[in-house]
Amino acid sequence: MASIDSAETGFSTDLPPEIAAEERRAPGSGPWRIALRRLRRNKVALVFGVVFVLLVALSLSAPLYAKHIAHTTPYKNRIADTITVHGQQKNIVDFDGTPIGPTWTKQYFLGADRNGRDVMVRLLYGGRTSLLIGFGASLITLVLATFFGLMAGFFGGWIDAIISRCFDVMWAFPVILLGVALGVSLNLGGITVGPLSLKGGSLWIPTIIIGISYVVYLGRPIRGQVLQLREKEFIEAARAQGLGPWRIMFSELLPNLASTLLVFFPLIVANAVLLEAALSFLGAGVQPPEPSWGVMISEGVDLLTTAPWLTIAPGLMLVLTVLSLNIFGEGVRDALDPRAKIRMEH
Amino acid sequence: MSKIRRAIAALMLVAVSALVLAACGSDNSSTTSTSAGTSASSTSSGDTPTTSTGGTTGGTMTGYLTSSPDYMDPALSYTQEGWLLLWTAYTPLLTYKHAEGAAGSELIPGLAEALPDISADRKTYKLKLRSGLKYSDGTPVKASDFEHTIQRVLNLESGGTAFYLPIVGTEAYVKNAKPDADIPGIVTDDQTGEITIKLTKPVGSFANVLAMDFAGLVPGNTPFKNMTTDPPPGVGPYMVTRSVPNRGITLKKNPAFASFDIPEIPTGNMDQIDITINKNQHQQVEDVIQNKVDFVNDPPPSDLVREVNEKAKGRYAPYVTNSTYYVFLNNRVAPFDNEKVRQAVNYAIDKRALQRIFGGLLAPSCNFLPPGMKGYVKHDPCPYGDPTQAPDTAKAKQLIQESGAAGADVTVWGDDEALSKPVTEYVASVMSDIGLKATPKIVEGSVYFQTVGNQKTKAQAGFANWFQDFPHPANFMFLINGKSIQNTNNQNFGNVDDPEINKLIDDADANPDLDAVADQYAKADRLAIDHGYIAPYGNAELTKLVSDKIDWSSVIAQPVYNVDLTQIRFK
Amino acid sequence: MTEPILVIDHLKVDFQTDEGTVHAVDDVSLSLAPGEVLAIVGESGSGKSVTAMSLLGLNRGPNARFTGTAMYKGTELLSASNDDLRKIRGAEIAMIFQDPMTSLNPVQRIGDQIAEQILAHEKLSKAQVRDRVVELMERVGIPRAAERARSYPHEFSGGMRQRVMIALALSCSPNVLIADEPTTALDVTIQAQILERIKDLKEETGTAIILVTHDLGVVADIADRIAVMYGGRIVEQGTVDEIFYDPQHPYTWGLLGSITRVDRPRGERLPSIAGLPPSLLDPPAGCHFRARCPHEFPKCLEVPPLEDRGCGHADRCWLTVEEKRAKREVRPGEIGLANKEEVAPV
Amino acid sequence: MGRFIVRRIIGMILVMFAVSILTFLIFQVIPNGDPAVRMAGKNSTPTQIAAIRDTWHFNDPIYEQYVYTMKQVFTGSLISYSDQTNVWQEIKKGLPRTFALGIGAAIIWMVLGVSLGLYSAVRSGGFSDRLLTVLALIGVSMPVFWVGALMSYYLGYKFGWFPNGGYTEIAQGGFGQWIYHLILPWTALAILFVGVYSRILRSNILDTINDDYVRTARAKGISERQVLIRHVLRNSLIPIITLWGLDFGLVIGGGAVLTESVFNLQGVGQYFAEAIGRLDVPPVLEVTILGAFFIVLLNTVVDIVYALLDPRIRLGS
Repeated sequence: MASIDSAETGFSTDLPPEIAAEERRAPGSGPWRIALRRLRRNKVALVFGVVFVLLVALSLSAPLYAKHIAHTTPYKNRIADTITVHGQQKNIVDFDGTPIGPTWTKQYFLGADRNGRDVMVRLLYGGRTSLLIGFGASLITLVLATFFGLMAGFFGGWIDAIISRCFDVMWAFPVILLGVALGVSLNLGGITVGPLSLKGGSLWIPTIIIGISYVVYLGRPIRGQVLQLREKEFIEAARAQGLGPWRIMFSELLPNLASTLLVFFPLIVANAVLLEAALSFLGAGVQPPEPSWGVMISEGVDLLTTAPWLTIAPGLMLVLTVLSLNIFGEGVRDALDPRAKIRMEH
Repeated sequence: MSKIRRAIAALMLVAVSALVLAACGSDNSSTTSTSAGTSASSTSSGDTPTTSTGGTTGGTMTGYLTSSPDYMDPALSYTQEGWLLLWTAYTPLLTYKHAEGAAGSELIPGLAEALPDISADRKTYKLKLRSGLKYSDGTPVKASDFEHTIQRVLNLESGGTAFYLPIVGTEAYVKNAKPDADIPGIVTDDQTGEITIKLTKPVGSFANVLAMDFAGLVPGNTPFKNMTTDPPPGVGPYMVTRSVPNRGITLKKNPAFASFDIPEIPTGNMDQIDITINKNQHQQVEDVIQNKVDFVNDPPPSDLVREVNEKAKGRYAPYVTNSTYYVFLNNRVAPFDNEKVRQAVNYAIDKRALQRIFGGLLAPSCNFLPPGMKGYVKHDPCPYGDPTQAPDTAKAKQLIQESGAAGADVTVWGDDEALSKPVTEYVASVMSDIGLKATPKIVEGSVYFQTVGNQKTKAQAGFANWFQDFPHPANFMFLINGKSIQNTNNQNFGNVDDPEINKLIDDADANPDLDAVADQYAKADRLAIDHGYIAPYGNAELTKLVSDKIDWSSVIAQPVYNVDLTQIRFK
Repeated sequence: MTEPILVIDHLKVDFQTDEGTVHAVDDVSLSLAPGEVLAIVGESGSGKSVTAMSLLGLNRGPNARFTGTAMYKGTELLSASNDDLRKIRGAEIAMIFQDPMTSLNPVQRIGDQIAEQILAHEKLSKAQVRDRVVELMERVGIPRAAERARSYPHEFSGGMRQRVMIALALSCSPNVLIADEPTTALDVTIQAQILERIKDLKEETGTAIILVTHDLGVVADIADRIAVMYGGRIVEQGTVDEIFYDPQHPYTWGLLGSITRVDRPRGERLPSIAGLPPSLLDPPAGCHFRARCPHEFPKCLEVPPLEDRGCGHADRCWLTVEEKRAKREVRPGEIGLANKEEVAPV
Repeated sequence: MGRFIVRRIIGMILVMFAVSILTFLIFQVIPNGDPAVRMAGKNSTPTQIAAIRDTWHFNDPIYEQYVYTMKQVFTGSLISYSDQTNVWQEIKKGLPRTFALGIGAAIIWMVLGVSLGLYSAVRSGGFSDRLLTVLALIGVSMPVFWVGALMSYYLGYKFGWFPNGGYTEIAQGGFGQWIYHLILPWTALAILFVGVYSRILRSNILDTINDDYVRTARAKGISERQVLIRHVLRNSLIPIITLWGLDFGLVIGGGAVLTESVFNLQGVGQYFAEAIGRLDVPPVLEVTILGAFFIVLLNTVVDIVYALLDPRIRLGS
C-alpha cells in the first residue's frame, strides 16, 4: 500500500539493474535490516499496524470493559427490563422485539441485541473470538503448509506426488463448501480422533477447519520455493557435510522460507478472520452463545430494518481489522519481497 | 445454518413442528359406543359461506410461500405449506369445517356421506362414500381408492404412516414393503361405496386421523412414488395444475366440484391461485403492502411487524394457533429430577421477554394445552404468577438454594431456527441468573428433535414446541405421557412420567367422545404444570396478511389449515 | 576530421532513490563521428549503460534527472520531447541490448517484432514489410529466415536472438547504433560471431556505433576509439592503439590485465582489481578509483580533471606521465593480442 | 496438445474422484444424525425406519453405498433425503442463475479491475493511485455477505432503487428486468475481485514495465501508448486472464453461496446452503462434486489458454 518503495513507484523509475545490484551490496545492511528500514519508512502501513494492535488490545480488554464499565457479561439477557438513559426510562427490548439503539452511555453504548445483551460488550468479546480463531487458524496453516511444502519440495518423488495430489484435491474443493460442510457436521456431534476429542461447539472446530482450508494456498508456493532452494549450493554443501535430511530441512531450508512465511502471515490472518465470519454467518462457525463478529452480523441481519447497528457495528469492526491487516501485510510484503504474488480466496 | 434459513425461519417454526407422534394410544378398550360426530353434529351447518355474499368470484390470486411445501403429494406432505394447498385439492372422507376459531375444529363429513359409525368396542369404523364423485380428471371415485390412498401413505414411508398403524394388518404391510398387498383392516365395497376400517385397539382420535390430508383420496392407479412434480388428481374445489419444487405451484378451480354438492365445503372463489416460493420475507411483506401480491402465508419477520401494523391496517391480523411453546426439563436427569428446580425455572421465566423475542406474536400462557383446544381450562391463578406480569425471580432463586442445586451445570438445547435460537439463549441466561450454570447448545434444526429425543444425549433442558396435527388434546398430551417415553425418537423430551397423569391421558385417549373426557385432559394439564414437569410459556400466533384487493371478510384462519384458500375472494 | 554526428557534453544523470541520490553519470563528454566505432568500457555500475540509454531517453522517469546536452543532428536528445525522441529511436539511433534472452517480447513472433519497428517509421505494405524482415534476418545470418520469422523468441538460441536484435536495430538503417554489451550474455564462440557480424555490417552500411562493454578484449578489433568509465566518470579516452599501447589510468591497467579469456569463467567482476566498485549513492570524494588504486596518494582526494595529453588521448589521474610509465606493470598490447589470437580461429 | 488435454482430463477425473470420496466420507465419518430417522419423521416406528434403511441402502457397506450413490450422481437420479426431489433437476434449475450471477460479476470485475489497475499503474505513486489502492484494499476487506446485506437492505429495500433480492428470468421479465435484478448481486460479488484484480494488474504492469523487452519496444520508436498496450498490457494481462478463469470456476463452483443466499437468487449455491442446513447429504454431495468439476475444468481450460497466450509454456512437459 502506498509504498514509496522503488519497485512501487512506477514507470521506468526503477534503477537500472546494475545500480540496483549496487545498492543491495551496500555494506552493513542485511536483507532483514533493509526490510525493516523499508517498513519503517512506509508510514501508512505502520499506522494500520498500530490500528491493528489497538484492535487486538481493545478485544483483549473485553472482560475489563464488561465488568467495570458496562456491568454485564456477553451472555446476560435483559429483555423485559428497562434502563434509564439521560433521565428517560426506556425498554431495552420493545414489545415488538425491537432492541434499544446506541445510548452512547456506559451501559448499552452501542445498544442491545434482540436478547437484550449489550452490543458493545459482545463486540469486544466477539473480536476476541474472531481474532483468536484468525490467529489460531493461521498458525495451523503456517505449520501444516510449511511442513507439507518442505516435505514435498525437499524429498520429491512419491512423497511429493502424494502431497501434490492432495493439494490438487484441496485446490479443487470450494473452500466455502468444504468449510460449511465440515463446520455443520462437526458442530453437531464433535469428533474424536485418537486421544483428541472435540466437542461440538468448541472454538477449535472453526479454527481447525479454516486452518486446513488455507494450507494449499501457502503449501504450494512453499513447495515451489523449496524446489528452487534445493538446487542451491548451500544445500549441496550441507549434504556434502553429511547433514541428515531433517536437519537440512529445518536448519537450512526453513530460515530461507522465513520471509515468505512472514509475508503471507498477516494476509492469511486477514483471510482467516473473513472466513470465520462467513462460516459463522452461515451457522457453521462459532456457536452461540459465544459472540463473534460473524455470529453478530448473522443475528443482526434479522433485525436490519429496525436495528441496523446490530449489523453495521460488527461489520465495521471486521472491515477495519481485515483492512489494517491487509495494509500492514502489504507493507511487510513490499519491504521483504515486493514481487511475492499472493492469492487467497474468501 | 441459521443464516441461510433465516429467511425461511418463521415459517419453519410451523413446519418443523407440524409433526406428531404415533398415538400409541391406550391398550384398555372400553366398550362405549359413541359417534365421533356427537360433539360436532350439534353445531349449525349454515354459518359457513359456501357461496360469496358480496365481493366477486373469479380472478387470479397470487401468493407467497417462504419455503416450498415438502411434497405436493397428499400421501407425503407433512408441513403447513403442503396442507394449506393440498386441502383445497384432496378432500379426505372426513374433514373440518371451513370456519375460523373453535368452530373450525369441528369434524364434518368430507367425501363420506356422514361421520363414521363406531362399533361398541370402538375398534370398527364404518363409512359410506358419497355417490357421483369424480376426480378432477373425470375418473369416478371408488371406495377401494381409500385403501389405495392408505397403502400409498404406508408404502412411501410417509411421515404420516404412524397415524394409520392402529389399522389391523398395517404393521405387516409396512414390513412386507409390497405395495399391492392387501390391508386386512380396510374393507371396501365399490358397489355400495361402503368402507369399513378395523383397528387393533380403540383410538379416540381416529376420526381426526381420517380427516388428515394424508387420507385425501387419490385414484386407485396412482403410482407408488412421490408425485410432487406431477400431482395426482383429487376431489376438491381446486386442482394442482403446476408444481415446481422451490419455484411455485398453481391451483386452478376444479369445475366439476360444485356439482357434487357437499354442503359444508366451499366450491372456491378464485379461478386460479398462483403461489410463488419467495425466500425473502422482506420482499414478501413489501410486495403485499404494495398490493403486488395478494397473500402472504408467513407472519412478517419480527423486524417488520411494526411496519406492517402501520401500513397494512385492516388487512393484517394475528391469530393464536393451536400450538404450545415450552421448555422441556428432563425429569430423569439432575438437577431437573428435583421438583423445586423445575418449579424455580417456571417461576423465573419471563413470558413477557419471550413474547418480545417473538416480535409480539406469542400469547403468554401457563397451560400446556392451547386455548383453542377442547380440554383447555385456564390455570387461574397460575401457580407461578400471572404470565403477563414480571416473574418471581426471588422465589426462583430461593427454590434453587433450597434444592441444593445451586451452581449445577445445565446445557439448554435448542435448534438454529429463527426463534428457537434466541429463546434457548434466553432460557440459559435466566437459569444462570437464578443460580444454575447454564449454557445454550444450538444444533441443526433437522436433527434437533432426534438428538434431544435420544436418551443417550441426556438433554437436561431445551426448546420444544408443538403444533397440532389435528384438533384433539390427545395430539398434545402424549408429549407428557410416561407411556410414550422411548429410547430413541422420544417425543416426551422431559421424560415426564407421572402415574396419575398417565392414567388420565390413557383413559381419555381411548374414548372417541371427546366432550366426555375433556376435563380429564384438563386435569392432566393442571397436574403437569403444578409439578413443573414442563415450563410452557405461550401459544404462537400466525397472521393473516393480504393485499388491498382482497375482501378482508373472506380471509378465514382455519385452525387446522390456516388461511382457507377456498373462501378467499377479491373485493 | 568530419563533423561529429553525436556530441555529448557534460552529461550528468542522477536517480532519486529511497536511500538517497545516485549519481550514475557524472560529467561525461563524448563525441561520435559518422562511421566511427566508439567503445565505452567499464565495470558494471560505471555508468556506461546509463550514458547510452540516456541518449534515447530510455531511462527517463520522475526519479531521474539529466543535465548537460547530447546533440544529434541538431536535436538535443536529453531535453527532446517524447514525440521527437520517438522519431529518432529506431530510425536514426538504434540500440542493441545486453540480454537477448529477455530483450525480446516472449509472446510476440520474431517477425512481428521487427516489423513493428519498421512500421513505426515507414509506411509500407504488409508484403513489403515481410520481405524486408526476411531480408534483414538473412543479412544477420539467420538461416531459413522466412520460416523462422514466425517463431517465438524462446525457440531461438541466445546467439540467434542477438542476431534478431541486430536485425531489429538495423531495420531502419540508423545512423547510430548503440550496442549495449551485445555479447556479454553469450558464449565466447558466439560472441566472436556476433562481433564479426557487427563489424561486417558497419563496413556495409557505414553506421556509427557506440559499443558499450565491460570487456576490453572484445573492442580491440572493432573499435576506433575507446572511453573507459569508472564510477560514473570517464577516466580515460583515446584511440584503440593509445589505450592498448599506452594506457594512462591505473584503472585501465587493471582492465587490460583482466581481459576475458577462454580459460576463465565469464563474469562481470574483474578479478585482477581488488576491492569493490564505489557506491554511486555516496561516492568517495576525489578520484573515485582511489580506494582500489595501489598508487593512491593525498592528491587523490581532489577530483582529477580529464586532461588531454594530445591526439585526443585524455585521462583523469594525478600521476605524471612518467610516474605512470614507471608504475605500469603489464606490457601493454600483449594481452590484447593474445586474446585476439585465441578468438580468431573460430 | 492432444496428449496434454488427455492427460489433464485424466487428472481431472482423478481429482474429482478424490473429491467425491472425501465429501462422501465427511458425512459418513462425522456423526450427524441418522438420515433414516430424520426421513421417517417424528412419529416413526422401528419398522418404518428399517424400511427406509433398506430402500436407501443405508445398511450396505460404505463402499457399496459410495458406488451406489455415484451411480445415481452420474445418471442424474440422485434423490434428496429431505424432500425426495431429484437433485439434478433442482441443480439444473439453479445453474442458469448461478451462471448469470457468475458471468455478469466476472465481466464487471474484469473490466473494472483491468481499467482501475491500468489507471493506477499509469498514475503510479500519484494521488489517484493511492486512493484507488485504498479503495481496492477496502473492497478486498469487506465480507460479501455484509456488503450484500447492507446493499440489499438500503438500496433494495429502504431506498427502493433496486429490487430487494430475487431473480427474474429473461424469458419472464425481459433483458432489462434481468439485469435490473442482478445489478446488486453482481456488484456485491465483484467488489472483492475488483480490488484483487486491480492490485494484481497494477503490480504486474509495474513489473513488466521494467522488463527488457519493453525497453526494446520503446527503443523502436513506437508510441508510448502502443508500448503500453502491445507489450506491457498484453504481457501483464496473461496472468490476469488465467486468474480470471480460476476465479470464475470458484464462483460457479460454490464461491457464490453467500451472495446467492443474501440476495435470494436461488442458484446452486443457495441450494447447497439450504441442503446443508437440513443435513441433506445428496444435494451437498452432488453440488460439491459439480463445484469441483467446474473448478477443475476451468483450471484445465486456463492451462490451455495460458499455453495459447504464452508460447513459452510447452504443453506436455
